[in-house]
Amino acid sequence: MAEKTIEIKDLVVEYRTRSGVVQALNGLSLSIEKGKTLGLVGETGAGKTTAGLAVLGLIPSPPGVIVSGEILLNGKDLRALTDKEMDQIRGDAVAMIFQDPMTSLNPVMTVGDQIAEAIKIHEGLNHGDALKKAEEMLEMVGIPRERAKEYPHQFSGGMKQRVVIAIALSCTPGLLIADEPTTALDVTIQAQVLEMMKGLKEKYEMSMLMITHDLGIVAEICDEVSVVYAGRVVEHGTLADVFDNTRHPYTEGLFNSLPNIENQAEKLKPIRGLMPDPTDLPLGCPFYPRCDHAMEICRTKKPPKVYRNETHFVECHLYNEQNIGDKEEKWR
Amino acid sequence: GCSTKNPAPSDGETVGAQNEESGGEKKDTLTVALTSEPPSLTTCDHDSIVGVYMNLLTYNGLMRVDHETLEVVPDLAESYTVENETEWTFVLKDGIKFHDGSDCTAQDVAASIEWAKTFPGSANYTRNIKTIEAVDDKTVKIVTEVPYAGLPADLAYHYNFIVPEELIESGHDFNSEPVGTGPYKFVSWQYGDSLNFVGFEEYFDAERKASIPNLVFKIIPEGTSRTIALEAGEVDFVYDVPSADVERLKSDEKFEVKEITSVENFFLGINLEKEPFNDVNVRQAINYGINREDVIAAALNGYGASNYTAIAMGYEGDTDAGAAVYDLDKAKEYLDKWGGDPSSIVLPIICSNETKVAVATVIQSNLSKLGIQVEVVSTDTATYFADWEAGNYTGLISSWSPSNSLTYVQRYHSDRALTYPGSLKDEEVDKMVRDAESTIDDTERIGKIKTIVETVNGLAPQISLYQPLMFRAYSADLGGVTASATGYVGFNDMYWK
Amino acid sequence: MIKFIIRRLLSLIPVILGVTFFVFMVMQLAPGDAAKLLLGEGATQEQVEELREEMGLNDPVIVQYVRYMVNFCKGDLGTSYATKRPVADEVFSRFPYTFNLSIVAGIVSILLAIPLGILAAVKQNTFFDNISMVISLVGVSMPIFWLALLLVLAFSLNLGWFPVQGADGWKSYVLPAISLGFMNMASIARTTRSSMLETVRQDYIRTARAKGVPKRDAIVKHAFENALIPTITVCGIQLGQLLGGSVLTETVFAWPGIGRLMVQSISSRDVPMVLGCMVVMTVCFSVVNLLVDLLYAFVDPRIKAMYS
Amino acid sequence: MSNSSSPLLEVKNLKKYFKTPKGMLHAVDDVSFTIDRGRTLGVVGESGCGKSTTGRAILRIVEPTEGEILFDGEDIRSLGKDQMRRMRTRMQIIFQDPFSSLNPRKTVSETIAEPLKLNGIITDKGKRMERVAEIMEIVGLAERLYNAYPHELDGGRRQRIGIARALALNPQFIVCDEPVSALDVSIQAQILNLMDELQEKMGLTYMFITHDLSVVHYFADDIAVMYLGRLIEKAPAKELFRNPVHPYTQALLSAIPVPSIHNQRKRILLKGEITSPVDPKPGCRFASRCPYASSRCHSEEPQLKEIAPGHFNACFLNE
Amino acid sequence: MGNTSSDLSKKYKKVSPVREVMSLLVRNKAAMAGLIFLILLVGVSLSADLLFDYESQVVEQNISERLQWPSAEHLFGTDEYGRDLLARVVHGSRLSLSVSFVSVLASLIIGGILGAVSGYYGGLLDEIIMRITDIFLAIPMTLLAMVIVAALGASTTNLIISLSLSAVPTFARIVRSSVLTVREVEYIEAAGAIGAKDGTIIFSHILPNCIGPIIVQTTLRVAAMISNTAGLSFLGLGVQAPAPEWGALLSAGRNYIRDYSYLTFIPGLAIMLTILALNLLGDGLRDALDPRLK
Ligand SMILES: Nc1ncnc2c1ncn2[C@@H]1O[C@H](COP(=O)(O)OP(=O)(O)OP(=O)(O)O)[C@@H](O)[C@H]1O
Ligand SMILES: Nc1ncnc2c1ncn2[C@@H]1O[C@H](COP(=O)(O)OP(=O)(O)OP(=O)(O)O)[C@@H](O)[C@H]1O
Ligand SMILES: [Mg+2]
Ligand SMILES: [Mg+2]
Repeated sequence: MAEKTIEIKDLVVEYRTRSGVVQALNGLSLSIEKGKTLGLVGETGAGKTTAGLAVLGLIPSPPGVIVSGEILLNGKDLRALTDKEMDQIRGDAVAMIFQDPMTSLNPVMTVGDQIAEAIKIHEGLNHGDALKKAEEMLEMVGIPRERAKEYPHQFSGGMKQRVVIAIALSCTPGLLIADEPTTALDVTIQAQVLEMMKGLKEKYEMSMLMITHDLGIVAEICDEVSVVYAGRVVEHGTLADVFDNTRHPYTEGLFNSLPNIENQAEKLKPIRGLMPDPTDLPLGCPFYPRCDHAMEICRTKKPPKVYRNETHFVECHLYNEQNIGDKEEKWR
Repeated sequence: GCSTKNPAPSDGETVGAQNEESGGEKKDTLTVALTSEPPSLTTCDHDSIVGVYMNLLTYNGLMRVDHETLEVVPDLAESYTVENETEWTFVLKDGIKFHDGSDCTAQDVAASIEWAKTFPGSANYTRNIKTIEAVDDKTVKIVTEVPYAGLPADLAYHYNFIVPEELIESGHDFNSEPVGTGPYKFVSWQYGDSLNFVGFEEYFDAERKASIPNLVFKIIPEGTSRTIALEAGEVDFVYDVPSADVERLKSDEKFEVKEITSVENFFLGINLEKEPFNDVNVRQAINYGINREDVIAAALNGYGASNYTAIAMGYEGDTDAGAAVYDLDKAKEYLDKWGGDPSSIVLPIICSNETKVAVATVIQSNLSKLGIQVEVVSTDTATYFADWEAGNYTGLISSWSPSNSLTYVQRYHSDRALTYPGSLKDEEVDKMVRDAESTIDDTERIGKIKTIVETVNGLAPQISLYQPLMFRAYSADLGGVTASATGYVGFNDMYWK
Repeated sequence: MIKFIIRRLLSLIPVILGVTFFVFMVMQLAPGDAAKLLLGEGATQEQVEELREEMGLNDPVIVQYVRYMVNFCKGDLGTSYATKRPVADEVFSRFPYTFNLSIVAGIVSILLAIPLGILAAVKQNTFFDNISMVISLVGVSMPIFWLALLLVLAFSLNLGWFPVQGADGWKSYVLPAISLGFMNMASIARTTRSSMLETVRQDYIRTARAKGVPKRDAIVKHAFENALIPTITVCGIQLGQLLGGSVLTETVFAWPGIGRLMVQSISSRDVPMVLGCMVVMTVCFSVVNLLVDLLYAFVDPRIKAMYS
Repeated sequence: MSNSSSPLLEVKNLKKYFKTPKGMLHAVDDVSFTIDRGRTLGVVGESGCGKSTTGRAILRIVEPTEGEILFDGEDIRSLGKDQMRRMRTRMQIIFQDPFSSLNPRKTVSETIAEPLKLNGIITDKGKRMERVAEIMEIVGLAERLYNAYPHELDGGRRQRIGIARALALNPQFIVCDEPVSALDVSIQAQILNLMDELQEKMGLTYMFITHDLSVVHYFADDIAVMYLGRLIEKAPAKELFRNPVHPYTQALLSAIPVPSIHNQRKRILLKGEITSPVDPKPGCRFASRCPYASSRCHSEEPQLKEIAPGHFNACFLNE
Repeated sequence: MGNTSSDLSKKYKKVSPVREVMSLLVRNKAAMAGLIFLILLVGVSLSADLLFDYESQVVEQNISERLQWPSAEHLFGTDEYGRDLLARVVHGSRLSLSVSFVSVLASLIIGGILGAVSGYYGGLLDEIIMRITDIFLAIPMTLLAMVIVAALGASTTNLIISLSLSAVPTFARIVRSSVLTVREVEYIEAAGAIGAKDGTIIFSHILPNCIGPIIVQTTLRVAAMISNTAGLSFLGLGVQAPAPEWGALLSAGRNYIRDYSYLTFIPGLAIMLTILALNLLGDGLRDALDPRLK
């Protein structure tokens, strides 16, 4: 088996708020092999960001609490590390890009300084050298180095996101967590940024956790996909597994909800209803209230993992080892 | 802590406990807490007690009031004679020098009083002077309009203090630099903060020459702060001690507290033009209905002497014959005599400071027993005076401390109606006042004044309330503190023990 | 930037015009005749009338105002009714005292309040946080003159550390500055705390943490400057309060400043003096606000960009 | 009522400029198009290109700077305030953000009832309530949400309220300003279906603003592409997707990520981003990013021309 | 978010926003303490007449009992006129609260209308209103109040007038800026699109949504007013004697601060606690009304 950059096992995270305990992650597991990209797909509130923050040890606390689970970075348990040791890891071994480029940069600090900061911390360079390196990073993400002296407000959204990416990449992390890095951008800009990320990832041989709700982006840059629903991975596999051999009704529903440029005629087939209240999850399968195939057992019992092949599994009562391979492959 | 030799001690080091002199060296500075900033140092340009304090330091008049006896005695004048009923001759003392080194002559005197006449504010004290001329260097002749006994007292008033003729002519600004003949020379004035004076070496009256060379006045408007400043040793002399602090200061042996019954008479002034206060019965009802003891207890912490008469007690000619006393039954009788409904009487009283408010509050409480309704209206000084002058008031609390009894009864004369509440439009009284004014002979005049007081006592044009006890609190090391019932303080008489 | 400053300074002109006009008009409502006040009691009606004519008091108010402003532009603020000295002299001789006191109080309160607020925010919900916020609340709640009196009793009288009154030497600044600045300190500390709490929730703090900046540095380097922006606003407002509060403090401490001059002038209906004091206070306050705005530009490049 | 074969909406040379400290912002610059009855015009373009402003200008929520807007043959811009208010019962708008487009202090029913009340359509309170319940049912809002506040609801439901509010007046024409872009895909599909149904049932005409090409592709009959305040290409949806002519449209289409691992398209990557619409330079506004730009493009403004029936394009390349 | 059965029970019943804010407020101990204190205070001040007779216990002097330290008979002691301090403080609460509430209310209404109009219509009107408020804001509030009281003469009414006037610009500013924020929000456009008139938009859509910062500011302003009134009383420009306004009590007691410290301490504490309570409540409301914390 290939070396795993990150491995999350049965992670349970709760936000203990005034209005109840939000069960953000309910035994989420995932792993990424070195150099690979995993797409984490799911609706709003599924717990995608929480998973990313958990790896960095940045879940806001209070109210966030990691209840149980393991987070192994290159085999090392991150949860056992002290604050200081985590500081060493953040930005160096693991870096994260956040969703909103507009608010992710400190408005009163030049972008050069913001990039240089990470370099100074992790590579021990002095300010001048760090700044020089920061300028190089800027150029690498396609921004003229002169603009290092400017402030974030002088940059457009796409450029800001590039700066955020430059920060994340400045210390060549082994794992890059990208939390919806292009959602806030226009399509043409999104294409530019994605293209750039793809190139950089290859250049640095990084592993990447791509958090997104856009299956199009997943198709474009991921190697594997995990579909998250209510804090659990309900289906996981390689792109081919998930896109062509969709098993879970939820994943199916996601695909059917998408207006597809290629074949227009069909009417959209949306998933009924809404995500369940995260403070009050159903007993059994969390997707059961919205599922067209719901059975009695779904209401009461959590579905087990059922593997279709080595890489592909679903958590759904519809399937067992016997019937899971039955469905035909279909082309999308 | 120690004193400064520097004549202008405002340089920044005079903080801390100065009065803890440990033997040897004598202090050469006296620091006095002043209640407010003098409006002006020009003699004829103000009528404020603080201003008068300052003027008394740097100036002299021909006459002065003796602090202890309250008699008017010659000051710059060696003596004076009354040639006939309207002609007075004053002869100056020898060796009087102004602060600028020049001699003070009869010409200066004449010029000063002529100058004073040009100031409208001084009218009450100069209008009886018809002419004034210097007969020679030492002699001044004054002619009055009518026989006028009040002249010496008027000349003792600060309006008529003497300044150099030369400077008057050159348009000198006496406000920013007073030049006179007084025991102290003006040094500096830090607006809002302090005034500094230094003893005048060539003062003409050797006996009354300043003994403490440096005199500093600190302006401290808050009563409590003044007391604390005294206790903390930042000032040596406080002339207006809040009554609440008196007991404590008295029991502290570091301080002396001098207690003087003032001739300043506090009274409830009533607008006699207004219904129903134009009726003597109503006024008398009020007069009998106010318990002066209560007023004194509440407003003065008991430090005062009640007064039911029409004049400040303590002057020659005062009498309580025919005066009211606190007597509710009598008050009700008067109300009955008047015949109206007491509850229809509304008496707003305007007050310009806290003490007056306190007084009015007691009156309010007292008169409510008669069914008379009192409203206490506190205003700032300017509004107070403006309303007063405009006759735009019904009642007000005011006080007055003229230098002699004649001046006091003059206020009942009807031509002072504008200025004083309580001016009676009573021909009888007018005639009596004019008669007394023109009686030069002291004894005779005082007899006449007594009659006036007796008459007015029964008319209650103004309702006297009390004469406060005044407290001067000062460092126990300070000697020579005189207690004048007029309220004046002779700083030049003081010395460090 | 220069252009901005000039524009702001120019915009002071209508403000000063407005303030003087308003105060001028309001003071007209006040009872009391300036001429009579000037002449004192005993003046005859003719004398009063003559002076009114001479002073132009018989002209329509607007004419009087215009005349005032014309002289004002020549640097002549008129003559005090009470002291008969030129208002400008008096006001400017007093102004430094108030200015110094306000500056000392302002600076001290800011220097104390900001670290206090930050510490409280960083140690949110700890004992330190609670106690410093209680102190701040007390500061906001305590009437200034009461605090001043208590301070005097405690530190001047009982301990003898500081003078009771007056304005000589640094020691005399201590108590007035505390009593004047306490309230400001409290408000500033509270604002700093809440804006700190606000900023540490921002995304860019998370970004900073994600690149490995330790918590403390993230707060000091990233949150602080951003949190400063609302704090600056409050400091600006508080300086206005300082000027207002100086009226009370100066009275208790016999401070020869402009606040007390104003109280005095108001009660003696000294209109030119009141106007003079108001103008000086207003200009001072406006200049402070201008500085505050410039400070914004200094702290926040976005605002700087707007000005240039 | 004019003849039903004429277009419902006709926009001619619409301009909307905003005065800003930096200069005149040309948000919408000389845009003309028509929408036929019962059809949907999709308007696409990048952020800031003036899509919303166009929609708002048509309803006169912002006052157009210049141009003519004929609604059902009537010149809207000549209407007075009251006439315009009456006209608004026939044209409505649905906003992008289901959070900010609902008054948080009004309950669901209040929000939906308000247009009925304000326009005096149903004055009787009881009847109005009944009608509100009816509309709620139409848009798929459960009756129990009658007195719920928006913040208690999720985005999908909120968007339904927005739709209900617009429908309450029985309008003929609705400007839909990115009504689904804030929603999750599954919810987005629910709403799109709903809007589709409503169009069929009520014969509505839509102007559908979005930046998501796959959505318009699914939803619109005609598509107009905007760039920096200008309309650069307009064609029937199928035609546009099959045969995009303008270089920008081509790039835009190629940039859409396709949720499929088989037919990934060849990307045309554009350089840079949309520039500032403040005092734009003469010439084609896309020229600075256009891979085919010639010197002519930098000096002369290409005009919208019909290159095939119903297919309009503003580019010199295809002339 | 969830569709629990409790939603059904709410059918046709509106949850009032007040209830909602209260439910959030209840969790904030400090704010609740403040609120309870204020409720008690308002209760006491409303029942002041039942507790103590104004004429005989608040105004009527009893010189023989002056300056008595707190005792069983006089819980707060007596003042220099022998009046029961408790009675005066209780009646004073009514005066102090009503002066500050009324002036805040007045300035809120005037400032609110000015601010709303100015923010909503913008343009020249806005410019004019804002320039005028600039002028007033350039004068420190205490001074402004001082000048006005001095000019109009010291009385309760004039005090209220001057306090309100001095706070109008602040409120105009606050309301304007909230209106500007809210104005840009799409539901305002939506209201226009469904044919709402300006008045409806301002009063039914904009103002209710600005209410949060306004309420917070109002509580904090009331606190500032109490403190301002006390300051004016200290300068002799406050409420007229014998009305027992707290600032006046505190200011009158200052002469006795050395020997009868309760005379300042009690009214001082009353002022302080009230301001404190208002601040706590204001802070709590700020949190409760903050949509981010919902
Ligand atoms: N700081 C927090 N306090 C309380 N609840 C939180 C907090 N952060 C997240 N949650 C809740 O945890 C759940 C998971 O949130 P998370 O942000 O991980 O979702 P997500 O999948 O990233 O959603 P999105 O696509 O909207 O970004 C949600 O129900 C969310 O409301
Ligand atoms: N009220 C306004 N004042 C000034 N400029 C405005 C105003 N409204 C819009 N603009 C500007 O007009 C241009 C077009 O804006 P518009 O909102 O129409 O764009 P859009 O295409 O809808 O963008 P988005 O996809 O971001 O909604 C933008 O540059 C915008 O900043
Ligand atoms: Mg997320
Ligand atoms: Mg838009």
